[in-house]
Amino acid sequence: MTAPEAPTTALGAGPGFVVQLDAFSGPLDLLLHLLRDEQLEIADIPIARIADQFLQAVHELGLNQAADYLDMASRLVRLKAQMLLPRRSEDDGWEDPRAELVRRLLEYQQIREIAVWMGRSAERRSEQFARGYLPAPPELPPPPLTLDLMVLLQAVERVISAIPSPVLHRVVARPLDVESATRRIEALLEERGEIAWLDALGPRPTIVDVLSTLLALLELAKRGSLRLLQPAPFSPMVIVRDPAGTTA
Amino acid sequence: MTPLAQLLEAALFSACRPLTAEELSTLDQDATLADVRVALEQVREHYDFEQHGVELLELAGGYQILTRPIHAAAIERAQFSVRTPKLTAAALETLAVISYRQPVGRAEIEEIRGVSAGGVLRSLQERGLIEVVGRSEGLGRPLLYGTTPLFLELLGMRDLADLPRSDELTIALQPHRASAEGMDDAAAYVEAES
Amino acid sequence: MTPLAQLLEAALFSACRPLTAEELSTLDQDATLADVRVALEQVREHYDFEQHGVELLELAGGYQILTRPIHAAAIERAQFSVRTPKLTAAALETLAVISYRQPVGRAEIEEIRGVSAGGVLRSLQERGLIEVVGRSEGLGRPLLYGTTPLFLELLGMRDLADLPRSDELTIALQPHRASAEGMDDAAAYVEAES
Repeated sequence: MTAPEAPTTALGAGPGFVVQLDAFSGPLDLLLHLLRDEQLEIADIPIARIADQFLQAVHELGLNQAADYLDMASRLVRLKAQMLLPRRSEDDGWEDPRAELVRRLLEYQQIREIAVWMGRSAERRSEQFARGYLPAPPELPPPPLTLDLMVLLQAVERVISAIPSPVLHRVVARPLDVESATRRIEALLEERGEIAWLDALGPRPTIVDVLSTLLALLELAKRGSLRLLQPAPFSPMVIVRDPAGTTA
Repeated sequence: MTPLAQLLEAALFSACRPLTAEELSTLDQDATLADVRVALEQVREHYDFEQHGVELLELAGGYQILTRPIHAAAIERAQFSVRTPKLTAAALETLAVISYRQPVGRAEIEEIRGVSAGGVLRSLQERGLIEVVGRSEGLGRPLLYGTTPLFLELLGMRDLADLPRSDELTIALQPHRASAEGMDDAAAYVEAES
Repeated sequence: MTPLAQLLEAALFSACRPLTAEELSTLDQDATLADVRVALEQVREHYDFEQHGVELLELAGGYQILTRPIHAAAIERAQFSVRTPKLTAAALETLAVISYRQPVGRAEIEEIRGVSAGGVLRSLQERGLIEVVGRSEGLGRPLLYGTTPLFLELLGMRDLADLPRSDELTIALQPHRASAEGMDDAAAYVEAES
């Protein structure tokens, strides 16, 4: 494929079919161009043919607004498939699957016509100049500032849309409650003398509870209030009251 | 020229935008709106009759003195003034949609043009050709756009009624609503079939 | 007016500075400098004789069309040549951040907008739209800004609660908003637990 700045790009769709690279303002524009080039009626688009040509054009042009063109391409391919489906009898309220595309093309063609009219109007108007030289504005108190909500909201949206992507470092302080865990373990050991790790955690523990309990156990073990035993490798931990500790 | 016509001419000369008859009538408290219109007509006729290089035009709801098109080429060649840059096809199409459908949201513009419109809308807003005129009641309450007086100025139009009526266009479209229904039908059909 | 006088009038009208007779003679290659001077004299006499609101003056080595001094007072009073000042995009965006985030420091505004905000903050302060409302507890105790009653007045709002909630805004505040909620939750959690 030629470089993007190449002025023209030939499409293999037909003899003398040469299009400007930036000549299309969108997929509908390209589609209209293909139809016009083939002198085809919008109302009776040969979908299969036009879909193939469209895909080829998109591919060959390497269109930079690819998303919009690919969206149209997929619609065309879907339509192409639908046109192959067996058709019910003509008087059975058969709706042409091309109806929406035809409507959009006609509507877009109308917009194009208005755009051309506007371009001509602007061209005409640009041949008339307003006064160029304006004397320095008089020294008067400045007129009151104007501001309205819509303008402000636009600014809000501009700001928001300009934020690249939220970079958020969410540092959440989740305090570990070692004290409560200590009291809970002590109370349990007072009652039973030997408890399992899961007993110490209490019902429906959160990650904070787990950490708090673990720290409390280690602290209590260090103080000598209890002993932590693991009877066998990978077996559940057993927490035993240390008689020496409690009497101390 | 009458004293009022003189004053109006001076005021129109000194402004860099079209002035409405109402604005012009504030120049002289003794002048009624009707007086202003008569005097403006006098200025306009004088420019035409005496073959001035400028003319008085009705633009964007107001009046403005502009050079006659016949002198554009010579003035440009001498580089005393430059034409406003041309609008791109994308900008013109977007303006076309907005001018006929206003107030209109971005989604509808994109649907009609078949391309995303964010960049164009922003640049048209920056150039002051369109503005936000409200918000839709719909989901997300999207902003609605409309054209500005500067848009009319740029196209040399008095008001939006100067736009070609849809029956003046070569392609006659069914009313918008009817076609929208058609679209729904088509969509329903696609769903039923797929 | 003769065709050359017409052309000179149009050129003088559209140029942004006084033009010399030499410059004006480049407009029409068939015109000599003498022709140009004759035509300019014709324009000047026409303006005077027909009592136009403008006159042709020779100033600063060139010619220019200016309004007659007699109309100056009326035109100045009407302020046509002055457009109502509008806030720049930068000022609006800064104001937008402050209105939703206040009290907010310069660093946060700059982080959100991605550009330095010093000049804009000063000019918004000068225009009375924002004011310093306190100092942050953070490092260096930076100034915190908030909007003023004048800001509300200009927007025709009773209080800040009249601003649309951020979830009513079109563009996906989503990522931003969701995280803000998350933060609120976290804050609530900390409060409940401590």
